[in-house]
Amino acid sequence: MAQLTFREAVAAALEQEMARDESVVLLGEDVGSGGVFKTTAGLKDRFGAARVWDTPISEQAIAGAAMGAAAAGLRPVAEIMFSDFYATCWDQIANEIAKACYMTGGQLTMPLVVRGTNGGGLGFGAQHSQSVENWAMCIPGIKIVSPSTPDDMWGLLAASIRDDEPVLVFEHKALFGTKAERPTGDHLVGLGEAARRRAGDDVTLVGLARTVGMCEQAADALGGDGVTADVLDLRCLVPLDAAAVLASARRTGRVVIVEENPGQLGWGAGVAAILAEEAFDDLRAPIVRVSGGNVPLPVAAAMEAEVTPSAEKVAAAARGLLEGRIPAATTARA
Amino acid sequence: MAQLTFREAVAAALEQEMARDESVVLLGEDVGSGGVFKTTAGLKDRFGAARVWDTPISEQAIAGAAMGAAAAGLRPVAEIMFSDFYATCWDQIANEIAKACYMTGGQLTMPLVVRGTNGGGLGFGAQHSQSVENWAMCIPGIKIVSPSTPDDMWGLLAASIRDDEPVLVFEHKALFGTKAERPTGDHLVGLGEAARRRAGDDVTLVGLARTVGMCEQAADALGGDGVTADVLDLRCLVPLDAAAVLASARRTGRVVIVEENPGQLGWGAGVAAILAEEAFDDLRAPIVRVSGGNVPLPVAAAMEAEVTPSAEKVAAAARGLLEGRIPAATTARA
Amino acid sequence: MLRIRQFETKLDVLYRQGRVRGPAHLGLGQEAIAVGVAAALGPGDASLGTYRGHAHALARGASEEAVLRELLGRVGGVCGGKGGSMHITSVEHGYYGSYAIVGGHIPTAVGMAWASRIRGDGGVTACFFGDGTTNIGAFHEAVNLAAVWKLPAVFVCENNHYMEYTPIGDVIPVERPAADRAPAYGLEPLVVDGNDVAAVREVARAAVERARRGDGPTLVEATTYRLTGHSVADGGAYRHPDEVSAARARDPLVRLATDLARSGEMTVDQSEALVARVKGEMDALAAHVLAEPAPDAAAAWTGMWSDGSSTWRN
Amino acid sequence: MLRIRQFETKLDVLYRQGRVRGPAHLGLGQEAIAVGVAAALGPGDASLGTYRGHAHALARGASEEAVLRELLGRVGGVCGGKGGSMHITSVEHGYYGSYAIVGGHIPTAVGMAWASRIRGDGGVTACFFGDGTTNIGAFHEAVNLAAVWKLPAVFVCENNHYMEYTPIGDVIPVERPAADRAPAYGLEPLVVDGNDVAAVREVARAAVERARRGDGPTLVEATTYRLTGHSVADGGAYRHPDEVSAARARDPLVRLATDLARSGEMTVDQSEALVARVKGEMDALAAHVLAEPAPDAAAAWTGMWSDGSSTWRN
Ligand SMILES: Cc1ncc(C[n+]2csc(CCOP(=O)(O)OP(=O)(O)O)c2C)c(N)n1
Ligand SMILES: Cc1ncc(C[n+]2csc(CCOP(=O)(O)OP(=O)(O)O)c2C)c(N)n1
Ligand SMILES: [Mg+2]
Ligand SMILES: [Mg+2]
Repeated sequence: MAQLTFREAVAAALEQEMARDESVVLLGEDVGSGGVFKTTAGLKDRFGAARVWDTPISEQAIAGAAMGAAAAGLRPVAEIMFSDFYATCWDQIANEIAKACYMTGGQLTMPLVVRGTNGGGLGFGAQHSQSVENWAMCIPGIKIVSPSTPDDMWGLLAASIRDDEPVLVFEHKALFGTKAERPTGDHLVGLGEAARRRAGDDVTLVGLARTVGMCEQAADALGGDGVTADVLDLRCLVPLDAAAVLASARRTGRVVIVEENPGQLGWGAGVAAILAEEAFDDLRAPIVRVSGGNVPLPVAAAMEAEVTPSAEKVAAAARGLLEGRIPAATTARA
Repeated sequence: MAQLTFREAVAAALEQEMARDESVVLLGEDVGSGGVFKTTAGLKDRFGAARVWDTPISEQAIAGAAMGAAAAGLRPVAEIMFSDFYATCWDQIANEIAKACYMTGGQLTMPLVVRGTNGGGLGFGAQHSQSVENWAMCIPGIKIVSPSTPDDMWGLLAASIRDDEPVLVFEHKALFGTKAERPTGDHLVGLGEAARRRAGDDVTLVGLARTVGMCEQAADALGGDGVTADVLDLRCLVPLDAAAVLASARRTGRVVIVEENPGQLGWGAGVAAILAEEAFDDLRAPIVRVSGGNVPLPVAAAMEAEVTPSAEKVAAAARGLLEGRIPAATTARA
Repeated sequence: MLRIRQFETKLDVLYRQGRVRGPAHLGLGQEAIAVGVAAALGPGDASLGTYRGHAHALARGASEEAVLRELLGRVGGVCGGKGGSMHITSVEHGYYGSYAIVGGHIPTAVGMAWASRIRGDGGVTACFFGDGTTNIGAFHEAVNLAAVWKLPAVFVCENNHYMEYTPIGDVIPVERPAADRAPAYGLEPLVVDGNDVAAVREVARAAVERARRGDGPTLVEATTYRLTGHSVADGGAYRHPDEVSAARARDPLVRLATDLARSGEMTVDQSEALVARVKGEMDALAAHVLAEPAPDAAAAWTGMWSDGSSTWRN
Repeated sequence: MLRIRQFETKLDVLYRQGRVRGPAHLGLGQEAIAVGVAAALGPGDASLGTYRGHAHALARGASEEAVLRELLGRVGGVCGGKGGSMHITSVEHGYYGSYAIVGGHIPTAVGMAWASRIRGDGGVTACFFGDGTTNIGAFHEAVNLAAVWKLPAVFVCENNHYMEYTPIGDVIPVERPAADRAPAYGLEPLVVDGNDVAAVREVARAAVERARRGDGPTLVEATTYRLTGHSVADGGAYRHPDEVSAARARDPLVRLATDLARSGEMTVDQSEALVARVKGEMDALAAHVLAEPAPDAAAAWTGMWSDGSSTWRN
């Protein structure tokens, strides 16, 4: 079977959609030469300079150009090299793109994608390692996609490009090397549907992007104890498949949410708040989060690991819940 | 008794601290002439142009200049006219200021304040009405102050200036006209302590800035039903007085959190997640949030009110909890 | 130009009567720029403006009634009551919106011009902004990108000499906020009297032609003066009365009326009658709109997405 | 200059051995700029650099050992293991940090210069950045503000002709990334051969003096070339070999050695011996540091606040 990496999945999705729809155009720093992460490799060769645009280092202009092109009816895909840099064009994303359709009474629409690499684990430090899905979730009017597998990376990115709304797609740096079977033919995964990665009855583990793998490993470890875990991969935060999380939580009565962004206000808090309001009567134990630490990210390996979720931390939190004791401080608390 | 408006409290705090410590300097657009909201009125006259600096429209330079001056040991207070505009300098705030102390191993410190007007209710529209405390809470390394009374506006802003860490101070536009007795002499309110605005046993209402008044009104309305509500004004999100919220929640068993920022991922979710993890066993009912709607803010009066928390919505949510039914959809759900 | 003047003059009155919610920024005295540039644009061209954008919308042909409904919070507003004064938009007339964050819309305008270049549709995008806006990073990035990519864009700096209450000279290190920055983007410095509608039109035509030819963007600095405060809430007391009266003497409408009288195209009596007639029309329009109901509050929950819905979760 | 060269050459080897975590950006070939400017700064002056900042830290006197400990993830790193290559900082030597977001540090540098002006302490702040950085908004806002306020700042653009893999000419609409933008801020265009350490020092001295006198900022464009890839992970294959070998011929260290030989200050043999000695010192330093333990993982929970703590709630 042909294999495909997460990295190649990005290019595959872009290629598929560019071939399908000539209104899809790319822009970003060094995208023409394939980009720093090689996620746009080969696209300029195949589609030419009129479809793949190298930009200056001007994130506000990049995001804004995507906005304008979308307003004009194209389907631009803007690359912002690291999602940390969304901060340099947050006005365009949060104040302009997210609000344009609403505040013009529907006169403008924003069929665009902004892609950025996200997350830690590689020692890139405080300004190049953040998981910033939480920033995006603070802003109504943008969809949020954060895939965990090569297959989803392809299918969800393709669907994001076809979507008529602005979508932020997070590409986790630490997943680029992961491999899976290569989908055949056109590939598409609809937005807003969580995926069940493991089926179980005793505890629900909710993950996103890199933390899904941690949940799966934790589920496997718990399996050794005779405990079965339901592992949900949210895949999108907006639209959020709250129904899937609620249904699983009602069934298992116990939930561990695993988020890489800081627990101080991470997407996991948003999910926990929904559960605490809507599934309260069916919960048998506190809702626990294993979160990124509430500090900037350090570079030294052991320090970075210390403030990052892991399969071990997830398994420990789940065991605590199952044993009926409030688990020892999770990273979210510190 | 001399009265003081919330607006005057800002100037009073600035004046007090500037008089006390000559390393306190102000910068921002039109701050010299008192600013668009008249919150810096009189300061340039009193302290001169070497302490009060009018800037070009350059939010990145304003926030960055504050950072550099703080690194050099001054105590700059930067005004960003509307907190919505934090987006235009989010890189300076979230990636530089918040991380400088940590990532340099403590070599740099950031004793600075960034002030901005926040919140809706005045028909300022989608780009001038947001409550963005949630943006800030996503970022470890900055303190977050959002006062609800003139007295606190003064005391907390003064304490923020004396604080050795970077503090974002939110000044709610709709509160500028509110009045209270003028504190006498030097005034200071320590960061990180919630204030109990009403004492009660049946339900806990948690508010911040403008929503505190809503909670108080709701408590008064509930009082008519013979129900007593504990009203907590968080005043700060970082440092968060989680202990006060937990203690009250454990006592009443019922919590309504009232946040103006969008419920999709508001600070209320952060508080709810803490309660759901740490006070679960003592809760008698779901944790309910009354939140800003998950849409950009519209201008027309009735529409803006529709997507904004209110005393009536808070009272209705609390009644729902007390009657043992899950309350009808709160704004957070929509 | 006269209609715009009378529209905004009426709006000022309505604001003082407490009929307008939120801020409103008038462009009284600056109308010749909006009108002159609009005259150079074709139906396939786009324009974008700021919170001071009523004139820009109306000059492109936006419905006075739909705009006024928006401003007065009545049903049928051009943005459905969601935008208000600072976000007036009329895409059907090529006006792609008013934006309230200084400089935030310039990159968007560049994106529209980029789309025209990609499609080869011959469209040109004009973008208006103030003198104070030339200090913000988004301006720099946007104009620079348009220059690097040689996009069909016309950037129009309305230099009214004030950034809110601050004289522009206090916050720029050069004489001319836009023209002195043009060479940084490989562009020619270009200044036009923004109170002379014919001159603006000529400069704009040349810029639009250049853009359409594929020769890239132009940055125009149009000098003018706002006759009122920064917003309707501002009396403008920080300006010397002499400065204001000198500016009144250069009022673009006075100038046009004088020119027309001189050339014999319209006598002073005729123009006075015209003013009175348009004023009457604006009074009637306002009365009509004020009698209309407010939009339905529940509409606030619609229209975040392009299909009209706003749900974010199931 | 030689020490910096050998330090980074050794670092390159260590990276290839898998000893360096995360990215590292070498400035091989660009050292004369860091060294020349540092020579013009006094102990009360500040400087700030980028992710390509090892040279800038070392040129100010930062401890080679403390920097190497940081780079190799050993205890006693100059940033306690929290910063890494892209955030090397040594405040005790006046080096206020390396910043990894393009342009993000220029406003900070302006703030430091502003503090000097407020205090009247005579301090000057130098800020380094690349050619590609002149396209970002933060550059524009920061240099502009420094010019408006006449701050004691020296902005040094290290024009190595590449923005990552893209030749700078492809992404600017002017010839010279910094010099051609200087007039937009009322500043003189100023270009210096950044591979000539003496020339850089002279230009920097003049700029520092001007700043100290209260005559405001200077924007210097120092032309150079990076002899390696953008980061240690990049082979730089997008550059023509002829271009690289031409640049090697202009290597600032070669040039300095030649000049010293020519003036009789140091023979070729002497300089070769010196290179060998310093190389040996770097090898020894690396061996010493590599034998040290990693910092304690729990230290990750400290130091977010200035008192050393990191708590955000009770
Ligand atoms: C990023 C940002 N900063 C500040 C403001 C507040 N503000 C609104 S208008 C204005 C002055 C703009 O001056 P100028 O560009 O000259 O335009 P004018 O109002 O004169 O038309 C300011 C500072 C804003 N809307 N956006
Ligand atoms: C805001 C931002 N955008 C993009 C990047 C990724 N990036 C790192 S270095 C670099 C090129 C910078 O080029 P230049 O300014 O010429 O400096 P040089 O690397 O040549 O020293 C880019 C695009 C970044 N770090 N920050
Ligand atoms: Mg102006
Ligand atoms: Mg470069």
